[in-house]
Amino acid sequence: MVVIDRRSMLTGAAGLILAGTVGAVAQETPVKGGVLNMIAQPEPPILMVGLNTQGPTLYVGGQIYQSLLTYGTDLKPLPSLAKSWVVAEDGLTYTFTLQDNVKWHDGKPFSADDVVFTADKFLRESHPRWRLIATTYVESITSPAPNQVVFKLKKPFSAFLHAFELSSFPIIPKHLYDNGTDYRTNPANQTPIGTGPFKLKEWKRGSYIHLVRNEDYWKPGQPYLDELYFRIIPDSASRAVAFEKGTVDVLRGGDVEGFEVRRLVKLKDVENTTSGWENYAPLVFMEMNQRTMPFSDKNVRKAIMHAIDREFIVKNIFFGLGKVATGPFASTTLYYSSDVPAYPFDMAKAKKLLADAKVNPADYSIRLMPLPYGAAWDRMAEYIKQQIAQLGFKIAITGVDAGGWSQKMSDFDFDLSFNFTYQYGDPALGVARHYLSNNIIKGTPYGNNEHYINPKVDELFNLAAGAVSQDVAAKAYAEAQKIIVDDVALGWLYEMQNVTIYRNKVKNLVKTGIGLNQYMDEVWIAK
Amino acid sequence: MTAQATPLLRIDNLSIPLPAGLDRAFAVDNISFDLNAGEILCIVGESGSGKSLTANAIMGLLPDYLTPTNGEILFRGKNLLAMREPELETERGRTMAMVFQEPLSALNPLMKVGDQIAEVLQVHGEKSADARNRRVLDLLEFVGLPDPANLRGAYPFRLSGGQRQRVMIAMALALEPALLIADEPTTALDVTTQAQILELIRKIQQAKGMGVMFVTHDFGVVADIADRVVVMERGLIVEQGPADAVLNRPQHPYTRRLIAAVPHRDAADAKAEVDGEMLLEVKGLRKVYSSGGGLFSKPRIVKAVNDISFTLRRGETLGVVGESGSGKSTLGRCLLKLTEIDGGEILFRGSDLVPLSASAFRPLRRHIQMVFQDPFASLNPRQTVGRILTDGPVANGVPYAEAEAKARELLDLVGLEVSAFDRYPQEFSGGQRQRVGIARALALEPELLVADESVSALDVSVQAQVLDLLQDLQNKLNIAIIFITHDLRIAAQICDRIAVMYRGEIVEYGPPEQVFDAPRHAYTQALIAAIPGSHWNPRLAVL
Amino acid sequence: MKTLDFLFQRLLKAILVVLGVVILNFMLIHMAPGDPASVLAGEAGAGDAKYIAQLRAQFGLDQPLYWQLWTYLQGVLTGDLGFSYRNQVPVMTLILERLPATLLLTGCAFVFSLVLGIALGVIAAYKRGSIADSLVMTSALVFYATPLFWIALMAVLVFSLHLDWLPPFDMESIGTGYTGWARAADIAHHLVLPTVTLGLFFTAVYTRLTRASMLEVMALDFVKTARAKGVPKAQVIRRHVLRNAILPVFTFASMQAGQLVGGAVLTETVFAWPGIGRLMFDALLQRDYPVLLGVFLVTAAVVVIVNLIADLMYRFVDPRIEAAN
Amino acid sequence: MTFFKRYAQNYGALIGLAILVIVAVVALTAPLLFPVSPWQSVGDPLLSPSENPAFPFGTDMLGRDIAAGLAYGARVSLLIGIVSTAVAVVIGVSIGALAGFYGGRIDDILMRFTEFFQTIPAFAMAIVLVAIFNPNIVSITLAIAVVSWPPVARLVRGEFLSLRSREFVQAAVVIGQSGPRIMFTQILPNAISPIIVTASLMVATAILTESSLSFLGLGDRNMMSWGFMIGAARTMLREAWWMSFFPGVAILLTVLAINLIGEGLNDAMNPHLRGRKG
Repeated sequence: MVVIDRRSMLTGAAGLILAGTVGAVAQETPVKGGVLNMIAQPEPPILMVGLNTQGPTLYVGGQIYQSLLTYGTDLKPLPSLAKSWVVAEDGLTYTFTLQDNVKWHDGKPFSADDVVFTADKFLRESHPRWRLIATTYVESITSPAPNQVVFKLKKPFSAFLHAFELSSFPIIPKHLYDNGTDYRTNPANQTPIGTGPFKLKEWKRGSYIHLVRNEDYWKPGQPYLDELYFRIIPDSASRAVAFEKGTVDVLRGGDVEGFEVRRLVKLKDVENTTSGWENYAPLVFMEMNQRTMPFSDKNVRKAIMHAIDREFIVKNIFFGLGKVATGPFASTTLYYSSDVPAYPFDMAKAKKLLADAKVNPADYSIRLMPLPYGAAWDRMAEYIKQQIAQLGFKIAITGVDAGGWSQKMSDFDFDLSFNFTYQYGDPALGVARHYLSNNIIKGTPYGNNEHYINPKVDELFNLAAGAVSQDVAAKAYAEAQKIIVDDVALGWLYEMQNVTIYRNKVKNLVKTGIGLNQYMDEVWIAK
Repeated sequence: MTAQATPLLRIDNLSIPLPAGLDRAFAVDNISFDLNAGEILCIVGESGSGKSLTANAIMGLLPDYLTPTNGEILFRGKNLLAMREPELETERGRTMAMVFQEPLSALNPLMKVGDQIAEVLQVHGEKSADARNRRVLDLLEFVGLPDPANLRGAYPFRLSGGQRQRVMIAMALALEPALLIADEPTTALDVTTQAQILELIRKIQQAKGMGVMFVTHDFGVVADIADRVVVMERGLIVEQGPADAVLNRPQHPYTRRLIAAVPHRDAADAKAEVDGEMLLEVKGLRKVYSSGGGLFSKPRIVKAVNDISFTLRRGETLGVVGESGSGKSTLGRCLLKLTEIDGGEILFRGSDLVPLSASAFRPLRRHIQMVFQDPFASLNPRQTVGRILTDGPVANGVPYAEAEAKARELLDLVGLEVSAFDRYPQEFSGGQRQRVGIARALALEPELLVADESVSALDVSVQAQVLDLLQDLQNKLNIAIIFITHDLRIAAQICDRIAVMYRGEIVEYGPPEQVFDAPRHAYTQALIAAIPGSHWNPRLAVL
Repeated sequence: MKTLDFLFQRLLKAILVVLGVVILNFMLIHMAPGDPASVLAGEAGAGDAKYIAQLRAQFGLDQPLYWQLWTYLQGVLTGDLGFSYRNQVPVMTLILERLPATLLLTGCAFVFSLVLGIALGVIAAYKRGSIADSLVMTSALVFYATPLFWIALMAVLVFSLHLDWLPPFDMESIGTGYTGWARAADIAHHLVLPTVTLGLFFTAVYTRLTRASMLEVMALDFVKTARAKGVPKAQVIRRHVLRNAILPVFTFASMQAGQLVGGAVLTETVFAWPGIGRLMFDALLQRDYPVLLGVFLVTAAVVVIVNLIADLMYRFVDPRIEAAN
Repeated sequence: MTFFKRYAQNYGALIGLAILVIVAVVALTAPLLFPVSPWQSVGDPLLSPSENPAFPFGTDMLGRDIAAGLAYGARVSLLIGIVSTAVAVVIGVSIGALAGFYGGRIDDILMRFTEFFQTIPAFAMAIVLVAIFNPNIVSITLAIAVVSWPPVARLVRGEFLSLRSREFVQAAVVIGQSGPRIMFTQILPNAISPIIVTASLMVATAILTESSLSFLGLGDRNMMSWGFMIGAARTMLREAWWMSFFPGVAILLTVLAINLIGEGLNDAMNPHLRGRKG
């Protein structure tokens, strides 16, 4: 449980201008030059981060585009394009001061106008998460000075300072997009222009994306690296081979299968870290559609939880890369509470729960729709299917591709499925969306698709989100967790642990809570 | 026919065993004969007699599963059977050459004919391309092909059947071999072409002094060119001797039987005029085939049947005679409405069949039946004879039991065992199958029978039996027959009237004696002149 | 003239076939339950009904199906294969980027399998009944029965991981800056495994076909004629049998050209080959309809062109064809 | 009797038949041999074949018995292979027969239609069909059928075209049999042997296609199939070779067996070709 004194954070931030970043004091002197080889998996459809927030897009696009803030491994905001920020005591006014001498890759100067355009127009129109925040909380966005941006809120939003990470708030060049064209078909999407340390040199679709050093980068002397290659290798076994043979230097979490991780981390001159995912803290759960029987019955949901050996899943399917989740909050995040009901693996208890609830499992045919993200997910589906079948339910796996999954989830056309959520540093951003009853909306797989309705929970989440005091929020969240877990709103399975594997010659690789999505201006390669 | 001390070729006690499980142990059994330089030796026999096999054995071209076990083939005193393949290769094409039955399939379809001839010269050591080219032109000229310079560059499919066979002969002659083996070289050709090729072979043989071994089944051909004759039956030589002796004074019963079966017009038995009621009147019948054509080229149009008219009475037999491509088979198909008709009338018992739709004509089909050419292809191999015979009546509404009884009767009528009913066509010989085919046609009690080359695939002795059967049935049942054939001799033998077709038209029409003895049209005259063995009367030989 | 006619007819037929393929696929793909708009919206993290409706309107998915087809066909006529929803690039651009890689791979596999298959088939037929024949035919049968992806995996295991002879993926070494011959050699080096993997199945097919065809031709009369001329056996095979026997193999091979693309989907996935096979598979999983349709259209066009070329060559090689038409 | 004798002369065909019979018996008796579902974890994960005699083929990453997977996989492979082929043959024979028998415009239309299907790469088309209609045993079977009928149609058309002009068919016309009757009773029985031979080879191809689909993750998720097993094991190729090796061998042997049988049938049904074979 990470304990953070929210008040001190707020007040501290109010007067303090942070210089430098965490871990800037390197053990050795950085060496300039060199090529870093990585893998973009799957190949991003586009590098324009404002239009696509998939992992690979952020990974590559994060070197090109930058956001106002980034976040440390402790989830504290750190300067990025904003060199400092001030939050008013009432929690309604946020003032950001921007870095100086920042230029876009095409040589045009970067200014507060770009930020205002990004926040008020571009992202409001094209970014589903920002759109929600902007409509619900933001009163106005203005730039009183060319290096200052002011956000005025309608009501306090405790998570607001966590909304400026790359995936939520990449800054878009106004001069290329504010010309009345359709953002999605704007030709500039093909030649991304950002402020980041690397520029796009060449994208050979299906092969690689090649980025080169931005000579006019606003941090003098940086970046250290000359070139970045993101290679496209669709087969996971081949990706492991590529790392082994030294073709690539870095493996991002998920690039290779769990058991390969076990092997690769043991290689000579190879290091690994699970750090760099704190801001996302992905948590995997099973969605049980509560609209109809049997899952509308809380006892059935409880029985299911008892029937699944989550330790087995973590150990044998994900090869130990994770830990069993106790509830909706990842244990590494703010406001996590361990004071919730537990659901140990216990087949007998599961059967008893069903019997007590007078549920005859044989009456139900359940469709289990796996998440089409790879072999391990399939194995998990097969395992859970088998476990539920042992309870006596008729259960069949419905194979779907990514499109089908998204579609069926969005249409609530499922009985059981899997999903995982990024927590984005604050429950209001990443967690609450799955439990708020007003977020039961068709059209997205990442809302309250399971149809969980508990007015008390709604109230607690809203209370916490609007709280200026961190204590109030923490208390409300703790209570909410207890209720949600007792209701088995979702079947939490485990917290993903993503391992970044890299050659030890690569220095300063993972430094922040957004890990490899962080622009690599300080990364260098030892000779 | 000058006998020499050492014959050019001597077959001495040659035996070639057949693989186990066939109807006899030896393909050829202990045969011996000689061929002298400068003579034409005819090997004559029916299918399966082993005559072609003997020819192939001499050339060393037997298939893998056949190996001579006994005897010698002495060619100029050297035993060919003892030679190894490379040695044989130097002899083949140089000192001995062969001409095959089917000139189209015997030529490489993808090679220009000039090149195919030149290859003989090349493999036997002629290195100069110029010399080869000159020789090819000479040869083409010599075998009587027009425009050799042009023809040399043509592909085989461009040539007519006769031209192809001339190319084959040119190829065989290229190095002036001492021995020429001709394996049924005229069987696949029209009768007029056959006459020309026979003439050519005789001319060459005389000019070059070669020994020619000529394999044939046709006694007419034998009568035309043979110096000496060897008669084979089921792998054995039953008779051999000078042509005159064998043809006119055959000793062996088999030879006598064969000769007796050779179709021949007997001037004596002129047909009586048939005066049954009018059954069929064909007026101005036309059928045109067009092929190819498009935006940039004109279609090729062939008038297969061009304005043909004739009549037929009950009990009458009309012979339609013509060479391949004359339109005679198309005419037959038109009469049965097996093909679209482009014009004219077919009045059957007074009503026109031409405008009838397929379904409207179907009930009438039983009145007009057909006997087909190929006894192997015309019976469904997956059906029993009984099924084949009852299908027709059943399709025309006759109860099965009745049809079955009728079928058994018919089997008897066409001279087959009644037990044939439950057997499959494969179990019968060609002649027996053709009887089944006839029975099938008769099962519907037709009034008109169209027989399209119905005996041409049969051996001569079987041919005669089937012809007898047809005539016999006609007498019994008083049906009208249209007999389509390429063989004028057969038509003359059995028909009341003959129509000679040439390029889609009837050029000659009349009773056999008029067509034969006083042909009016130039084509008919050429046709009659080309009949092999016309100077020889087989009837006299077996009197 | 006849050749002109033939060309005209075949072109007309080719266009018809491609058109038919486009319409067939268009209907088929639009029967799919997955809606690309909701997929995109879902991936974007959220998406309310309004957002999806907006996307649908943008992609033209709100129009009636026949109208979508009509618009699409109009585009095709002007060389516009539509716009990829996901990649934000015109489909034509995407395909043209990927096509060379696939053409290289399938072309090499085609030539490899044809040359090797014919060579082995000829040897087997020539040495019929020998140990060489049995060996060739048994291996052909085994490769004919082995799943392609399995061979691919095994090949990577053996030749890349254990022996380290050949690169297991990619089309070229990235970042080397090779140009000219060095680059060609590098690509060739990368080409070996995918080509062989993709080609082995077809090699097996052509080996069997060639042998059968050779034996069939060897039984024909003109072969006997050639032997009667005293032509040595080797020359008979070379000059007479081979040419006649290869024609049906070529015809079959040209008809199979399209199947290579099917195999390319598997091969390109395993070997990270940046071709349209993978593009197609990715597009399918992402419900990127325009790309999918475009790939099918281009594939069909390539197949039709290959068949057309084969037909023309056939006409050239076999003089009988023109006459038969 | 002679048919079986001819068939038995081909040793390869006999071996093929023996293998197929074994596979079929295992498939039929799978629930008896392995009463526990092949999806059920029954042992420790990733046991190699030599580790535990109870699992002669080892276990997978979830401790499922590979042997049970192989047995149940045989059911799916054979079922999909046979049913999809049957469907393809029905489609192919119908279209080919109509085109070949009636010729002319009907032939033109049907053959153009067939060409559409032939122009699209079969496997690519199968992928699309399966993905679009969601992978399950029905969609996979139908998809394989839909992409594999064109060769049958062409074959049958060719047979019908040539048989149609044969004299015994003409004779059937002459004796007044109707078109459909001629197609079914005269022509079809004579075209049946090449159809059977082709069909037997198609079963083999269908099994390969099914395994390739499963390999790409487009198999029926509730049916244990060999292709699925390889697909699932593919990522663990080096760690647990047995997981992909045995299903691979199973496919290889089965497909090989069916091909051998196909060749045997071909030889036995077309005895005139035998003399020319080695």
